[in-house]
Amino acid sequence: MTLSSTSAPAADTAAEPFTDAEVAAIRADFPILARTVRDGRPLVYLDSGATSQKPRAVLDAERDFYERHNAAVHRGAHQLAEEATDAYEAARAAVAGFVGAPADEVVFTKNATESLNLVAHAFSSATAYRALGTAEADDRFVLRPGDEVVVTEMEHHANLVPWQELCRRTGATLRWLGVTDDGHLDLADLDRVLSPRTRVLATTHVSNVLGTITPVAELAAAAHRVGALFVLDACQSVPHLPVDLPGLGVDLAAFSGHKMLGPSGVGLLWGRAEVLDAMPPFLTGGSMIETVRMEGSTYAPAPQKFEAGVPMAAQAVGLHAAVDHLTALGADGTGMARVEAHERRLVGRLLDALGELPWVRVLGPAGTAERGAVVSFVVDDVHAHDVGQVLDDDGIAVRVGHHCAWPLHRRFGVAATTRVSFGPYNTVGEVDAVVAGLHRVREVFA
Amino acid sequence: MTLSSTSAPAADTAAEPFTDAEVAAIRADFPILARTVRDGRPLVYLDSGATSQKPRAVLDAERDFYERHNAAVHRGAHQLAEEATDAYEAARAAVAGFVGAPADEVVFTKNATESLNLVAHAFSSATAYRALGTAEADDRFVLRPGDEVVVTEMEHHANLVPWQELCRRTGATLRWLGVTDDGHLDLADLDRVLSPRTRVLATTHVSNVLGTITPVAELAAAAHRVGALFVLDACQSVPHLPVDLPGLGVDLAAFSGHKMLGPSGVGLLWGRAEVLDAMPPFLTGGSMIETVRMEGSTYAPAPQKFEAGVPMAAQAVGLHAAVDHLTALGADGTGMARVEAHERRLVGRLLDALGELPWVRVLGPAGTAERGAVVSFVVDDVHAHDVGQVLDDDGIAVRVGHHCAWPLHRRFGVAATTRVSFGPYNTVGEVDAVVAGLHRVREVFA
Amino acid sequence: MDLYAELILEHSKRPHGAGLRDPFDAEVHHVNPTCGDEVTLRLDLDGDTVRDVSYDALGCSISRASASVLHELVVGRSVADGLAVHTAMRAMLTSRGTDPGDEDVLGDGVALAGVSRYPARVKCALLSWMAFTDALGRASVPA
Amino acid sequence: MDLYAELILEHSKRPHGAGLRDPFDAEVHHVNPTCGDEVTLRLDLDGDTVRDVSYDALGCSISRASASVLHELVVGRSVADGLAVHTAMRAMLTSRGTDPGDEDVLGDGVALAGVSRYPARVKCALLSWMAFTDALGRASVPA
Ligand SMILES: Cc1ncc(COP(=O)(O)O)c(C=O)c1O
Ligand SMILES: Cc1ncc(COP(=O)(O)O)c(C=O)c1O
Ligand code: FES
Ligand code: FES
Repeated sequence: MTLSSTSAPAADTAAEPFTDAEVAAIRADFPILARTVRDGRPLVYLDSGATSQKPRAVLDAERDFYERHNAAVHRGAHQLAEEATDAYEAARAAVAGFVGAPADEVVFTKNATESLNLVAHAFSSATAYRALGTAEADDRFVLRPGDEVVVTEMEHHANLVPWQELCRRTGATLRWLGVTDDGHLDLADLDRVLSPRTRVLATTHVSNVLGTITPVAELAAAAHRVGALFVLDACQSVPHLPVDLPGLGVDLAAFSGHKMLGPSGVGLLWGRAEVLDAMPPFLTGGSMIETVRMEGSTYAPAPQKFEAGVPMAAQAVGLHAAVDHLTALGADGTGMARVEAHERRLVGRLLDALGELPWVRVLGPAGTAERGAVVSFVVDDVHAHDVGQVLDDDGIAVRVGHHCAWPLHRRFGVAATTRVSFGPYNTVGEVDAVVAGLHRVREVFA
Repeated sequence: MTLSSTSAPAADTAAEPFTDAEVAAIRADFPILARTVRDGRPLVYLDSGATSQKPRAVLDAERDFYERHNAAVHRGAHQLAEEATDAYEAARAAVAGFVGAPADEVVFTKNATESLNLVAHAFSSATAYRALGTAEADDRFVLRPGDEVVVTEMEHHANLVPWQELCRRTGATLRWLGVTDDGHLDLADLDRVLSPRTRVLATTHVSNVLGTITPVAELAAAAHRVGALFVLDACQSVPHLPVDLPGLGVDLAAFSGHKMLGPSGVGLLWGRAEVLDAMPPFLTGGSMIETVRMEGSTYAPAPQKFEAGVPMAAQAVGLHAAVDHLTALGADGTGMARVEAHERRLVGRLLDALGELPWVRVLGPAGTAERGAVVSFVVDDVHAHDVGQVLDDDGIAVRVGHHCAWPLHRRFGVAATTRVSFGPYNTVGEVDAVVAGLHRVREVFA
Repeated sequence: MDLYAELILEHSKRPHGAGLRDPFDAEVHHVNPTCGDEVTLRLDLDGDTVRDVSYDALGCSISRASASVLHELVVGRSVADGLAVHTAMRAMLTSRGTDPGDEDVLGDGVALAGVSRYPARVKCALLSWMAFTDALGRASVPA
Repeated sequence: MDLYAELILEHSKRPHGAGLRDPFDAEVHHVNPTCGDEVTLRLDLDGDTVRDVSYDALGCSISRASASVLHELVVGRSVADGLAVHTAMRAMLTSRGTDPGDEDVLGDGVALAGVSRYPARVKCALLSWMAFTDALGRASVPA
């Protein structure tokens, strides 16, 4: 099942959560889960929203690449260079396939943050080219005086600050959709905020704090109605739900390898071929060129146009293993549907347990159907960092703070929250451990 | 010995090339060197200028990080996050120490190409801030009409195209220093090209084609005399020579981890603290902020200001192991001096042998003292790709083409050259293998 | 869990000298970017003596306790003493568990020694101290 | 080394139809960005027949041989035949060693089959063919 409608995703009837035995088998593939922390306590890792852990298959793939095929990709004619290039391009095809896209619509970046900056810079570069007449620029990326850039109050800083900076570089105006008390985007704002001045609407697919799944198709349609491009931050959806990016109707989407069992240092930008073609390059240098003269250069077609310099080949190869691993978590390629079902079950159990604690306030939608794999909350009279510290003392790793979504926290009148986020390797017992830990928090700070 | 004067570096009397036994021991640390290519031929890897191979210690360090300490750095309070952050910052300190710099003057990027783009964008962002009044901008980075950006005809595309694009974004004019027939920068051009309009001079430390070591101190002084910043492309120096970046008198320098035994996906920007402070951020998002409001954001001090998003922590940790490995290649931290001596010996042997072949023309300086670890040449009447292919058939991996320095090739009237480049693990026997291979090239194409 | 020594919890629940008071010679506002917590701190000098430190600390138990300890340690003492205490506090907090702190200098502050083993929390304990030193600097600059 | 079959070396050393000739209906210039090599190719049509393909190929032995083979295979034949040969050539070259090529269609061109096992060289062999197809497209568009 892919998320391509505005309604909350119906539970995929075919996909079951993992059984205890299956989770145990999954966990056995992650070496770090066997370690202990803080004086011998087993690690309970509930911070996959920040970064996921890596299965042995990913580490093996990366190592095998270095030990047998390492060379600069797209830059050599010798055998190692051929093998490295093949491995890198096979990784591109695999990651593209994982999100339903053709290989040449996927660009490797270092992380989702770079992907989003790349897109924001396309607007300022095109605007400058046009103003100065220094290069061709596609109208869709050229900002005129009075033009507006729209984000939401729910965004991670990675999908907010680049747009603020775009406005600083161009004089465009930043506007934003609000968030309702129950943690949804305030769609009533759509008519108020979007206008023919809007050139781009950038929103998240799943909030990294509230867990909210946003109505992507509806947002994309609204953006397209006013002639704006639609950019999706898919960081918290692609690792946790089956996602068909082209099917969502969006123009561009960013996500990170390290959140989906892949290595650090590799991110992704997906864009419709025609949109990528219309965008100016961002990082420039080797491997992205067509011809170079001192007087000026021309560029290769996308995706190469956006991949300057020797790329993170080993990390791309590791990510290839990661998407294969995720896909294989369910029979017949249903891995992601099962991951979704499993994580939704954990979210449900946690929401139920927290609902019993009058001194805990959960942020975001009440139901699991409208939620991804994160749950954030505040404990009455106890600062999130103190909550996290006590949990950490029990070996439980959660994230505390503003989770790079400071405006959203301000919107809810809190400085910081405690966030529990799941991966395929988390267990029901780990949910219960958090709840027990919260009782301990109350004892310490009563 | 550090390269901080304009004269060719005197041979370090203390540093000896590696003995055969030492090279054998060094090679044993690199798993890939044991593999065979093309029907069982031992791999002769002479493409370290493109990317180096990785010793086991680097692969182990990366794997250990993932298996024991992996977490999002600078974003968590739990034990793994603490350990990951410590490992990441220790890597910064180690890499900084390797080039003689304080830790907080070193920024992690994905590759040198990103580092150089970051610097070029500092100029266009500051210029836009000033024009629009949207943020503070330091005068040194604000371009005015008529301002000039100066590079050289010897640059890798990574130190050329970003500056061309800067000019496209701002209307500044690109100018360049020429190259003499014997492969040196034409210093007579300095007076002709540099002027009070020059705002930045960007040159390479060692040419990735000619091998030429440029007179950095002299160039930096010339830039500073006209009030311009000086940016150094240190990609081909830091992996091959002892380099003290602050001592060179430059303002900013870029290099890549993957060329110095480190993992792919990690690059470096060094800048004098005061210069980094004056620069606007480039990639923006999480972890680089001070405060974020929908209305606008403020940023953390450097280096954090330049490191948006979850960073390539495992790769930084791998690079830490790489610089430790390089340093330990000589007693008492003289590793890099011995690497330099060793590679210079190999370059000398190759130059001598090629000098005997009337049908081979070497590009670049005649003497080894003015050269880094690369040698490029053309074989009469045989295209470089055909040369490379025949060598590859013998298991010898060299690079052929324009090596991302197309204007330089045009300057010498050739479309492509064959490049042999060395790492600490190369042997005298491998030099002889190339020479034998070239005779075979002649046979095939006679 | 030695981080939350009884004394720390005590200070964080009933902080000494909390609240903003008049008059003051300098007011500063500091933010801890990693968590978003903030402290507003006012300094009232009487010549070379710290007459009052008043503050509004929106933060975790460690940062609130540290502000309370700060108030206890510096009010009524000389500026030089205040700076010396800050130096000792910083040394203890950044020692990674190797400097237990001198009770003669740091008083109840030694209960914060456990913080030094949790690098992510060191900024919490230093937040009000940084603000204090900043305020001292500003107050001594003639306006 | 099967890449450099005798026939290939032969064609690369004494390329058929090399040089630029007048008259022509379309002239194109293609670059192989990985190596910087260039080909300028002119196409002279006589109705539906390829009267001449003339070219200036600055490149490696593979690209020069391929241009020579191109000349041999398409001159004097129909445009449709020319395109069919290109299709067969491309299929062989991108087959990674699985398609040896049909000698009836590709003539001497089958000697290029070895190229398909060296992915970095496939562009060399295709360079003049891409230029040829491009020129066909341009020549058939009324100016
Ligand atoms: C001189 C020089 N500059 C810049 C670069 C670019 O480095 P990277 O591709 O790692 O960004 C290279 C190597 O490719 C180089 O040799
Ligand atoms: C919703 C969301 N957007 C963007 C990001 C940024 O991703 P990265 O730090 O990998 O660039 C994250 C995670 O940090 C996220 O959760
Ligand atoms: S967590 Fe913010 S000051 Fe302690
Ligand atoms: S190497 Fe350039 S066309 Fe063959």
